[in-house]
Amino acid sequence: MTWLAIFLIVLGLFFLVVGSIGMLRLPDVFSRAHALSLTDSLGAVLVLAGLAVYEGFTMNFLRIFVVLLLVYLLNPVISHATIRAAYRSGLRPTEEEKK
Amino acid sequence: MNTFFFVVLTIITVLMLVYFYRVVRGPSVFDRVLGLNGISTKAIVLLVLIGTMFERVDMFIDISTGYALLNLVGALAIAKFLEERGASPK
Amino acid sequence: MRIFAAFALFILWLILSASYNLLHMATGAVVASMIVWLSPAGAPHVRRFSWLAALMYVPWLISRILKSGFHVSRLILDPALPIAPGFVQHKTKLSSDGELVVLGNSITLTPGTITVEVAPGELLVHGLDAASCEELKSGVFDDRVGRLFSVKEDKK
Amino acid sequence: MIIELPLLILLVVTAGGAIMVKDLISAVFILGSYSFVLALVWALVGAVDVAFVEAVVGAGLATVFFLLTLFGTTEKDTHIRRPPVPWSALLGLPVLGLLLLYGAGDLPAFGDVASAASTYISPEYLENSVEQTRTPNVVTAVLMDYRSFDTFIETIVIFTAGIACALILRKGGS
Repeated sequence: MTWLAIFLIVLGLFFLVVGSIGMLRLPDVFSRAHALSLTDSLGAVLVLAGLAVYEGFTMNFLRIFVVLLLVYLLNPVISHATIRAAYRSGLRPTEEEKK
Repeated sequence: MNTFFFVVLTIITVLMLVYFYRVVRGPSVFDRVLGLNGISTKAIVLLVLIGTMFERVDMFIDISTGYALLNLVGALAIAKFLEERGASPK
Repeated sequence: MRIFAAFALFILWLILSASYNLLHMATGAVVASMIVWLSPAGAPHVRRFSWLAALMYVPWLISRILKSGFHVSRLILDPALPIAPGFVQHKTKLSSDGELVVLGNSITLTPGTITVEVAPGELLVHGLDAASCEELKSGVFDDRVGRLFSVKEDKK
Repeated sequence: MIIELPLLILLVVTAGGAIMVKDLISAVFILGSYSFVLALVWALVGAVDVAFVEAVVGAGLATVFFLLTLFGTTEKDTHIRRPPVPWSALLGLPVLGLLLLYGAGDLPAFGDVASAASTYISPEYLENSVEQTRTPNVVTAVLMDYRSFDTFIETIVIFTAGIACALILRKGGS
């Protein structure tokens, strides 16, 4: 059980690191939102799942699961709202936008 | 196991620094908002992690849930304002 | 349906509250029924909801997210950064609010695609590269979400 | 404590960034991230209720209010024109900091059993609070019973601030 938890957390950390690298490398707001989506929907959720598995199948497992579900349901709404605001206020993806 | 958790905590904190760089340097306002969202997601994860380290998850879960919900409200409010306002006042 | 909603809220209360004596549980029951009583009746946007399809949908979505997650990771870690971001106009036959919410959320959750604008029957999606949008264009998402709310399959 | 070190470094970096940055909008967002880190530090030292308030007020409400204020002002003052730092401040502030650090050396360590607070007051609260106040949570008992007037007046202050915000932000004003 502990090894499964460690595996999940390390996998989540991999996605968190990749998401951060993407945040630095990608050229514009719209692409960076993809990096954030990678961080949210895979990195954070996998780390939370690992912690839940580490807790074992007790009440705490369910509690962490509720937080996981919240992250899963709410973060797409947040990134959609941000990107829509960016789109509506006239921002467009440009290749030559400076890093 | 606690050492492992400590290593994970340190790594996530360093990653927060990356997002912080995006908040400081982001060319547009929306880059800053994205960076702030990344930091808040990591804060939620870190809270649960700290709770697991202290073996008091039930206490920290409440803050974590509150964080997640408030983060939604705050981010939606910011997005609405920026949408009404238009592009960044530069 | 409303009794079911109240029961679900009560279960959530039980999970989140740490104590199980009579006073706290009674408070939870009262609060849950108050919330259901005060909120407007029903969810008019959801015509029918199939639990079996939902049970099938979640693992499918997770596998999809993992697959495109590795794809996007490869794109980001590639030294040449071979991305080709662009907007895709996505026509869909789903039109009710509930379906659009699930579809838009699933698209945003999948790394590589983000919903930008939503209108009934039409979504504006930003994709990181062509391969990410491939899946969306084939219409698998629409079929799955449509099955979730038991929309009769129209012929394409 | 080594476990808090990464978060404390991040805290100092964010706090410094919020002061140093020129653009006011980024200052607001940096302050928001500072609040997140500060709440994590509070949670790490065990003050869960303070962490909760910091999360609600600092990271959620304050960011939105700051943004509202910023959008209510003209665009001209989004850039700060800061005068050069006077020499007296450059000399005086490090001396003050050293004095404070010297004074902090006399404080009891975190969780010290022999310190004055844990010899006299804490056992009294911990042992008798249930009989005296009938409240299961000790922190709640201290806040709501032993220091109830303090809490009451704090509530008045917060209520007044809320009314002021509602008056300022109402539609059709100005």
